[in-house]
Amino acid sequence: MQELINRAKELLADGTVARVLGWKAGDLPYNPEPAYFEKEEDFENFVYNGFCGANLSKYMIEASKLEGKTLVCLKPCDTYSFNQLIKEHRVDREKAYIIGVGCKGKLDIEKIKGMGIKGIESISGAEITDGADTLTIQTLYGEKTCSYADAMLERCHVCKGKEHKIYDELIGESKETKDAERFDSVAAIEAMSPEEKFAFFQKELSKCIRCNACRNVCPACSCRKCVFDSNKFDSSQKANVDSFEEKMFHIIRAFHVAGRCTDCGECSRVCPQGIPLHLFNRKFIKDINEFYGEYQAGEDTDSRGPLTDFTFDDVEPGIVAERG
Amino acid sequence: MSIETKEEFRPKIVAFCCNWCSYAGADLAGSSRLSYPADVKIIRVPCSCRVNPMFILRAFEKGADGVILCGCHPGDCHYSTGNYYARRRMTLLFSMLDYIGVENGRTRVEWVSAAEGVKFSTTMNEFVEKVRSLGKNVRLEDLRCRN
Amino acid sequence: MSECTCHKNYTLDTLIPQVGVITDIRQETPDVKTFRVNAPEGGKLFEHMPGQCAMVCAPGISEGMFSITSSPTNKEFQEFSIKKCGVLTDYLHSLEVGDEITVRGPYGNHFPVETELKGKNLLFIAGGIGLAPLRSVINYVLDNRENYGTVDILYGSRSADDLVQLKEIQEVWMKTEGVNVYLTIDREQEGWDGHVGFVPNYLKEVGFTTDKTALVCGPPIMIKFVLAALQEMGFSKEQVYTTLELRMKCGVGKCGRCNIGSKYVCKDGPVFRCDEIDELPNEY
Amino acid sequence: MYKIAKENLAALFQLIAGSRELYLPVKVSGQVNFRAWSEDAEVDLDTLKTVKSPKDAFFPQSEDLYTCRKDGKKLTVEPEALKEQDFVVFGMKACDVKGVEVLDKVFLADPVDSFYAARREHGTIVAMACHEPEETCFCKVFGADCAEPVADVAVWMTGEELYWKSLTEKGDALTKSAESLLAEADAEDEKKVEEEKASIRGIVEKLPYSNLSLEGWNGEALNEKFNSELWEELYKPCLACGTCTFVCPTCQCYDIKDYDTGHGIKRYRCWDSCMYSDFTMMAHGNNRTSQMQRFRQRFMHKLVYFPANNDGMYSCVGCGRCVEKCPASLNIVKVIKSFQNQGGDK
Repeated sequence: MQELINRAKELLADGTVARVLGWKAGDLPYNPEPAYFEKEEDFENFVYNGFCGANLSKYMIEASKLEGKTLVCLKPCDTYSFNQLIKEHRVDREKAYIIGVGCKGKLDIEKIKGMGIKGIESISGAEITDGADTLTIQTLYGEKTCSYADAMLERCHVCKGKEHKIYDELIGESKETKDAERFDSVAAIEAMSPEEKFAFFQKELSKCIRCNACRNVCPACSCRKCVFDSNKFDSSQKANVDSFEEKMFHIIRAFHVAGRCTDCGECSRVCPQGIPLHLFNRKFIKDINEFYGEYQAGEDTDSRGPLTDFTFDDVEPGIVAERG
Repeated sequence: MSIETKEEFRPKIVAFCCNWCSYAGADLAGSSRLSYPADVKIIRVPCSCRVNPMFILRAFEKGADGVILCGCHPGDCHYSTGNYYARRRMTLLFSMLDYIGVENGRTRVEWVSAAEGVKFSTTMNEFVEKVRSLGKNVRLEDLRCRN
Repeated sequence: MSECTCHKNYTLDTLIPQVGVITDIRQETPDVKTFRVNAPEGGKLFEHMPGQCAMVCAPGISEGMFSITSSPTNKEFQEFSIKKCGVLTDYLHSLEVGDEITVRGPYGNHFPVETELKGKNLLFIAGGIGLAPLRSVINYVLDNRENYGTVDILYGSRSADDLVQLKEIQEVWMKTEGVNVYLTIDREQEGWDGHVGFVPNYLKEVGFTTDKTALVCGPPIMIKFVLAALQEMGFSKEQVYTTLELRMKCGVGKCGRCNIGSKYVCKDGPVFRCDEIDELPNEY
Repeated sequence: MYKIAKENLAALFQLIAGSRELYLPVKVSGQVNFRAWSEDAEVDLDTLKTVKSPKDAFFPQSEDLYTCRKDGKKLTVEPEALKEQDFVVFGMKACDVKGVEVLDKVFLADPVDSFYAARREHGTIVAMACHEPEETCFCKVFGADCAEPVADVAVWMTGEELYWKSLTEKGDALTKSAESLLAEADAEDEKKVEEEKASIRGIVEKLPYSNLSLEGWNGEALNEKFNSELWEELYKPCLACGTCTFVCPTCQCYDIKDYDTGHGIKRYRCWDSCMYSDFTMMAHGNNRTSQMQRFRQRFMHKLVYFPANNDGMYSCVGCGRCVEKCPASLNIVKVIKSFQNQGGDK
């Protein structure tokens, strides 16, 4: 982290960048917030640890409108989003100085709390440089430990790899965290009967409070005016008035980002109700891969997205029924 | 509340038909006196590609039991490529609906040209029959719209 | 189970509207119509005070807050002057006599006609459709003429065709003793022999004395310049009232939209004295 | 005071649900929220905070107000019936109960919201002391005592027992209906409850936010706070989602909308969020166009405007839900602290 801070200060001092977009330590051990650093003394609170899960690519949409270059710290998975945003002309590559930061998996405080660990006072072992595989947590109710891997976000278990797809320089080591297959969870649902599928999603979506956190955090959801905010037609139903509305919202949202979603996992990370929203996006990705060939959004900045493309001999929609 | 079961279930079907082929196909079916169930409500669209996934979900929400999209045969699109895009979109959408547990017989895409009045009528008959066998749509309906 | 007593305390929620029937429609200008509304069984829907608003709703279309333009002294009906400028107003303009709409209200405070304004000389300054809320006050004042001092009305609009309530202005207000009416339009027009020029400028040209209380309503840009002109002429902020009725939503001070500083426009307003507006955070 | 063994709680819930609707914390797919009791519901009284606050019980996220039908030119308005069935909300915490007090100030103020008032009239609140407060809690700062909640009935869960103390007439009525399962508590039990209270208060003292100072937030210095440069910095990470407002026990802003069912127009009211870009979209346009303004509005309203209108009562109860759930780790505590630090610098 010190290396990152030093380099950032250097680039700020020599005028290469006008500001640094990173994370500022919060008032609890696990809540750093995305923040801009413009002066040397601001860096006192700069932090980069296991709880810095936020994908800063989304903030670059706004930062691209600012005067001067912004130094942005991107984790390997965030660089996919950045590439995709370049492709969609939502960020300006010239306005960004990308430092690819190392990653050894990001932590999910909900998982830690889910283990019954509460009254957290301090957490050690979350630093990137820590070699340890265990988190030691001091709580009001005694010291607790848990393995780093158990506290990781779902997305880190199915990591796309620790290679940065776009960067100006790299700082920090990464550690492979993948220990599960990305599409297994989707396949498990596909294997269910229609009744089971319906019951599963009904239960999950019944928790939705329509807070729009999933949409607003999503780097692919960068429309100036979302269709769900438009009062020109029937779609602006903010409330979870009826079970239908949530289904509508999540299916359409996933559809709108289909072929553009890099599977960065932010939607699932931020959902206050812990809905596994990635299951929608990943289903589309899986289908796209199966029907139209392997495609990873954000891999590059110039390929054609699968939904803005076609071939003469694409599969017919009837395949859904035929597949059973 | 008990539901009257004596009366035969008549599914409500929404058919989105492309203006250039399928709508003319429906017309031909009509003028050739080929019959298809009156439960099919046709909505004319400029191209199959005009159909937004939201249209399909809204149709289900407001009480449709099945939704079918008819367009020009691939290669025959009035706007040259519209239906190719529609094909991809609908494939993915139908797959998603299947994934969340909506019976896959409730959705269908069929390519019907202006000359295929017979195909239009047989397709509709088949589809209505299929949806009838599946019963009322309850998984994608909005309870507020119930009478 | 305990016996329910809640219905004894309050019978009808303020959010539940009444049905109103349109009994007359007057085309005032090319894009303004005045709708007369009665209860279906005849008579007025409710009593109101000048400056208050009501929520007019076309079910399934939208609803909007409109100031009641008729005077409370009118015992037979209420009127709304509505300019065609959006989804709801387009729809309302398509309605005919006999059609029904829903109305809830009245909401908000009113011009202090029974307190601060009593005995005062009044200066009404209106622009375009901004005459709607002031008309209610003007007619109230004219019907209780003995309670007020002089009455001056300065009214301007884009063109002669856009003057709302022209018939009433010419046939009633202009003919009432002690009432001076000043009309102006923005640009020269054939057949118009009156004053031409913007309201704030005309205001300065006439040069009213500062022994009056001003009531201002019109488009935001006009209000801005009128306030500046009034200050220039020596009026203090305590002497000027205006209304912010476009910034209301639920009407009952609960939904939170109209909250500016510690005020709720729909409950503490829409009528504010200018010095009160000055105290609000700059967010209106 | 009464007591009941924990293992008999299921029977107690069944008994209560026999005569009234019962809402309590239920776990569904890993998340605990207040839901209606049913025999197969997974009741979870151990999780300290439900994701959503229980304000739903009195002010539902969405509720129908009336249906408007059109027959030719004739319109008819059929208002929804007001709540007539008694119900019980079991397991609210001291902060949640205080949240309802805040809502009362809004909805019971003139003009009374009859939908809300009817629910308040028919609802009985059973509040539970917080056995193990967490680091995100700061109810003490806003004057709630999580060791001794004040509601219709207060309950403490310690060891193998749940202790039950009725505090109001409504509470007495509920106690009476559950009498068959409740045993009279003795002096020994009273002592245990006192011990539990002391233990809770001891933990509260150790919580990181418990000594947060509200100095300077008293409904005054409104323009000074409003014009502070700090907002420009504070709002930056805000994503403009509505999470904080929807999990909050005191946020009460709502929207009123129409829904065309095909056989009548349903008018419903649903929660809205001041964080949403179109929140202040009204006839004259939008008077809060930047996220900074919207962000500022939320905190100014809770900490300045609301106290100014309600004899100093804050519209925050320190439940800490926003601290836990904000996707960008922003929260009211950070706002309060920032203003304090700034004050110290001067």
